[in-house]
Amino acid sequence: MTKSERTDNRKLDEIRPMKMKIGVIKRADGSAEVEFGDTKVVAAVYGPRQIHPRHQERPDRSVLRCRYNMLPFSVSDRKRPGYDRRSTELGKVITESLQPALFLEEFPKTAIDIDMEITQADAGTRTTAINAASLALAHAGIPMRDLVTSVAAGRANKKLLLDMTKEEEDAPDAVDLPVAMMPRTGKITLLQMDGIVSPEDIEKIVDIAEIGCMKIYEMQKKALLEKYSS
Amino acid sequence: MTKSERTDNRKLDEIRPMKMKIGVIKRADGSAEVEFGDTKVVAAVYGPRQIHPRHQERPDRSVLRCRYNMLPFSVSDRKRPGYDRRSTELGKVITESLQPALFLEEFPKTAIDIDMEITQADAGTRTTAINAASLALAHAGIPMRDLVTSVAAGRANKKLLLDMTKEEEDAPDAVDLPVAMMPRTGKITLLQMDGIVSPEDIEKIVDIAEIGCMKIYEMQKKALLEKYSS
Amino acid sequence: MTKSERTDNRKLDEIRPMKMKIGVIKRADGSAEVEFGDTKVVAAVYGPRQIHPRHQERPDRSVLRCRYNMLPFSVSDRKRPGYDRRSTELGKVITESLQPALFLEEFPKTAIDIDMEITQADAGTRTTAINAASLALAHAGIPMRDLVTSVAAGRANKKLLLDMTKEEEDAPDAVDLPVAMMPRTGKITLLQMDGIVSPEDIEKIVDIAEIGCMKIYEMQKKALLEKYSS
Amino acid sequence: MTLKLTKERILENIVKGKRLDSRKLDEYREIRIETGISKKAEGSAKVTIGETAVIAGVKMATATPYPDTPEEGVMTTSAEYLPMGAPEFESGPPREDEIILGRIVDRAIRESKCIDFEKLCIEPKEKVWMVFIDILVMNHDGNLFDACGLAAIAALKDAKMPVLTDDGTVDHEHLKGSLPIKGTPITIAVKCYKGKYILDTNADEGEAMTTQIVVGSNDDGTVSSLQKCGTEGLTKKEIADMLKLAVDTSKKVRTKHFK
Amino acid sequence: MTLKLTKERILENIVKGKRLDSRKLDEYREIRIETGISKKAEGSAKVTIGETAVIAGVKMATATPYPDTPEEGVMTTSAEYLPMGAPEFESGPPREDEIILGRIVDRAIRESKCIDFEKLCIEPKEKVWMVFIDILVMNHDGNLFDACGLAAIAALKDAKMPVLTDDGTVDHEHLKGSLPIKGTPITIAVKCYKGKYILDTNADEGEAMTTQIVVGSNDDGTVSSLQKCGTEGLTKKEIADMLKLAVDTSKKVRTKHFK
Amino acid sequence: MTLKLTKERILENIVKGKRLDSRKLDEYREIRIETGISKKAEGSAKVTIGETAVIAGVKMATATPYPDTPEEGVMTTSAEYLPMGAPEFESGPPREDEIILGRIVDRAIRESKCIDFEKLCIEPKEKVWMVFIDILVMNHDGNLFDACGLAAIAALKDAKMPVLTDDGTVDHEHLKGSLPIKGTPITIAVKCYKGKYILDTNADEGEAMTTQIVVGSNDDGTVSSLQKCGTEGLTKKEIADMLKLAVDTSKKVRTKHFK
Repeated sequence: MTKSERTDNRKLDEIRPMKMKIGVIKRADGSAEVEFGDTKVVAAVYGPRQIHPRHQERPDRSVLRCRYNMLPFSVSDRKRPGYDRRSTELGKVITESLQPALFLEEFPKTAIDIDMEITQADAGTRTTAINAASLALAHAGIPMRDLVTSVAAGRANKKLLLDMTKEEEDAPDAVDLPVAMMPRTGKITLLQMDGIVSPEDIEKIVDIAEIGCMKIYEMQKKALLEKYSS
Repeated sequence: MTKSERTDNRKLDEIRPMKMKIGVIKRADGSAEVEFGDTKVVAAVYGPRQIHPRHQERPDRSVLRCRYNMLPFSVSDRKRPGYDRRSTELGKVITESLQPALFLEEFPKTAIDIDMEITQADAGTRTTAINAASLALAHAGIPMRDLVTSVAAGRANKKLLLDMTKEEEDAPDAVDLPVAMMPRTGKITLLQMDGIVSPEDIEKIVDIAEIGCMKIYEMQKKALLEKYSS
Repeated sequence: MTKSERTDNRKLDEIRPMKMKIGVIKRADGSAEVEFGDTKVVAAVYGPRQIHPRHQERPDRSVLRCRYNMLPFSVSDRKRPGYDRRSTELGKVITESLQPALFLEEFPKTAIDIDMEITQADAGTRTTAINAASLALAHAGIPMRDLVTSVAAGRANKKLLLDMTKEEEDAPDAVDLPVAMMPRTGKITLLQMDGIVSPEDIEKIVDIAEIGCMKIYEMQKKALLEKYSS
Repeated sequence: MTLKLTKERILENIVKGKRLDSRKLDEYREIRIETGISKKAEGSAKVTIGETAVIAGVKMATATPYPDTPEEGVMTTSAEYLPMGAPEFESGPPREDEIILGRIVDRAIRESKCIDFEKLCIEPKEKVWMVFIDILVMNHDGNLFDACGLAAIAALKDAKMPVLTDDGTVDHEHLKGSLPIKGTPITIAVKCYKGKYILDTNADEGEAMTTQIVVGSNDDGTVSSLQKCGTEGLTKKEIADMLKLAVDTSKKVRTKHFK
Repeated sequence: MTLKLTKERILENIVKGKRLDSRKLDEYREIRIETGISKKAEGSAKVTIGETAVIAGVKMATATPYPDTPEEGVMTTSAEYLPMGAPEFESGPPREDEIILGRIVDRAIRESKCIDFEKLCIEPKEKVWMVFIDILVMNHDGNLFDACGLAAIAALKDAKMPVLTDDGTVDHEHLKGSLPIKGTPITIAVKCYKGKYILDTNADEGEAMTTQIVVGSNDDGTVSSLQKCGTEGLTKKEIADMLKLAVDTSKKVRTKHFK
Repeated sequence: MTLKLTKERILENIVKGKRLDSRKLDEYREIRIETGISKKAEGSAKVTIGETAVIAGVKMATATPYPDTPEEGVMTTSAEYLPMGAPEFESGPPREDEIILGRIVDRAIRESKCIDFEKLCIEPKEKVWMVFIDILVMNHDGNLFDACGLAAIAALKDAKMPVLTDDGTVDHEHLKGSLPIKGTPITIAVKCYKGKYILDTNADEGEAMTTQIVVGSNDDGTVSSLQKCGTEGLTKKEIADMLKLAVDTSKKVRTKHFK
């Protein structure tokens, strides 16, 4: 792919700058902060630990519980604190995108809790939250089949693009397709989409997202390596 | 009584058309749908069964729990989902109108749950809900002293009437008096009233409601018979 | 101190008229009503008793739980029933002002519940609530190191004052400083303040509040004496 | 909660026409009504029946009228059990019993038409007075329906109108003139046990016997609200008898306590 | 909840291409769609798929438009499990599953652009029509995504516009003209287990296999919403296959049930 | 929760004037203040004191003024424990501790009059600016009062005004000019145990010793908010000493961190 007229001068298959910091929350068992363009997410993991309320306990596995929360000042118009339907949905969707990478059956009767706080919200909060959570899980020493890596691809102004900006998301023909995957097996664990598109184009957009995931995967591995070699 | 100038041409002691259908909710232990004029109610029974939350358990009897709920689109102006004071009150009032017919002491430590959903609301939702719930209890095979049968009578434009329409309820002298009874013993288990009236007229209105209850009672028995003979 | 131009003609160190009545709520283990100018509070104590919900139970002590609640009609603009942040804060602050006087460790695994209802709100609802609660605790026969006694002092129109009126609280230089203490030891158990003032003046205002507390303390003891000698 | 033995003794006595506190079946404990008990309310009242104590306060505010009654004021009534009222009362969202209590008292006032809602119109379609009646149970020793009904009407009759200032705010400090109240609806609960009719049950009796009708009736002997409560059915004769007893009792209460 | 043994038997059979009720993997139970089932709603529908039964109703009201779409109407969709729908359903605040169900159906309708929101503008910036779609699960025997999606679009296509009266209130009694609906988006859930693709899972099957994609697609074969659910990952090939199966199935359903 | 043994060791040491981390009783851990940490906020700050970390953000919106201050802007402050902040923090409605924390910081800012509310008036009686200060505890290792107070004032001083567009909406993208903030109120908590005064307690120390005064004081040495917390009483002398210590400390913190 070649250089495009994207609003921020990125190439079609280029992601925004990404920074990763591991171990940012001292009391948590694992934590990470990921900046992705103007999106910023802190994720922290507690667990495996005793589960409250007790009726959520499962005899044969650990229960993974993810909270996705936007801080009141992370968006232009202040967001009232507290849950809404969107955060409930995203908590669930993120749980299901991380769960395939975990060995939950090895920690029966426990909970693994992940708190993801969006401190600055631009495009891609859910995918950035997944990337941060994945690093936090690794930092907590929780065994994983693979890191989970996430980014969105889509279409805007008739072009298929990796990692769309907010402006591109507002294009009349915009399609936004966030993906999460376990790069080693290529298994896709998150797939959502809004916008009208042919099934063939969906396949192409998933391919583009995969390219992005592979890049982020390398950065995740590097960040972990640096953390443990320092 | 003779033919009247009622808005819908019914006689003073004539009820709106009523349809009964038993066994409409497959997963429930018992269920029934009753249509009464433009009012439509589905009732379903689960139980006797283990009770949640456990602190509601009674060592010496079953706990009858009735939910009365209007669906959002059952009324002209959409009703917001969720409980309000009216539905709480009606849940309680219906519970007390059905309870005298049941042998709750025979099922200690259990719950009998009745869910009544108003899918279309015209006059008489509470009485129709009781008629449907009574059929659903019978269908669930829960032993009963008698069916509970319910209808309202009242006064409009100086006439005493059975089963008033919404228009008649808006008359300046309107009195609405819903009644439920166990026809075999004549015991009245629901009695509510709004509107200014003399004690003597209340007695007359109850007599009229009783006439209506006896008719509905026959229809209830017939519906059950047909269900079990088919 | 001398006679002032206070709105209600009181002297600078004079409190509003105060009435105390003990034993006003029959079912409670102890109760009292205190009127202080136009402020009226009823306090009632239940306990030590079994604690609900059970997870609040402490193995080594009783848990003191105070509810501060303004009745809807106790203020000019009707207050919506239910808790708000202010009542939660005051419940906590009052709990901490009474706790030092109690021997909670002598009643492990129990609760001592105090309900304070403001039936008429003028200046000084929290201090009046503490005075009433203190009497109710004594009336309930709960052992105490000392009565807790409470009043506010402050500054208005450049004068340091005991027990400010609502009008004085609105002065441009107003400082309001509610205090509670155990008079026998002089230990201060409540201290809050709003308004700009020097640390030196705070000390002077606390001294004035202490004068007020000593007067109220005598009235509390007298009220208890009369209750038990009658 | 009442011990099972107490309950049995209460019921055995009722059948013989007796009560544990030696009252007759239709005999009330002393009723006291005191008004003006909260200076901040537009109107207020404290009612005690024996050891049962409730207070009610009336507050007014401006509101938008309902579309179908654009020239009428509005009213809302709530009843709440204060935690001090009984060991089992707890702070929290309203319980089923409180909701029923509030709604029955609300209907007794509303359906009697004792509030002249047309006089509470400020500007048709735009602005009317809203009347809040808040009733609180301070000490529960039974018969809350009667006590709360009395407190509500006593507070209404005690209430003065606040003043609407030029800029549309409500001045609660300078009240003038009474609320437009005509008539005195009285709520009376009559319990029934094995054909006996009992008035003014105390807390233990109230737990032993739940079946009752609650009747709101007016100065002219008409009834404007009626509700059966409790776990047993009633015959038509019983209902007629209880209705008459309620209306007769309401007359006595009205004469004695509201002149 | 499904017994562990049932679950194992279901999965063993699926691997062999079989189902306990002897359907083929891509075979539906009978689908029935009935519209106009509630006279009070602007539009309504009942959908049954086998023993699964859901109803949906459309109501309209006036609202203020969003600042960024001042000339467009608005829509909101909710899905609720009625307590009657299954022994484990309970009354209370919406559960996670209900929220997901509602949001997926909402997106399938919204993103397909089947509602012409510009025609729902009454006065730009000031007043637009708000479309409420309420979906209720009355009997849960699996495949709620398909059933709720069908009920939503069927109710929308059944809906008539209420009349706005001169004084700005909504007259729900005199409906006239249809809602501006173009196209028929259909939501299809495809489950995947060990490389097998399964349509229309019943309640037991649905508990045994959670991994699926839910696809909303349109008359012209385009896809407008897509969501993977469940606890396992999927390969790109599986996703492509399932997508195709969903779009093909939606065509059949559309042809058969919406002419 | 702190083990009983840890608690005893902490207290034994305090009596001897020592701390387990070998700080002096009035010695702070390192304080760091970073502003501008969230681009979407009008102003923001992150404060760490040792391992305690909190962030605060300021957002502005338009609102109607209170009737009694028709020409003044309004402010609201809230503090929340994020679940990540400590193992025992949970998602849910605000706990008592969070409410107290928010209210004490709110009062320290409000009573100091550091926000010039008159400059936040847009149109008297009709429209004013509302300042939201949201404070979040990200990692809890004690001394939340100091940390949250610092974060709040640092975020306020960092904040820029959004622009009010011609059609009355708020443009958060183009900020211009600072918020009208005069002065730097600082909140300092001083704990007391057996006559010893301790500053900047960490999480374990904070659980071992609860009795404290929290003091908000200003550039000129005046105090504008004061609250005693905890389960023990304090003598007048102790209060005077602690007050002095708090004011002196606030001066040092102000000089060092706000120039």
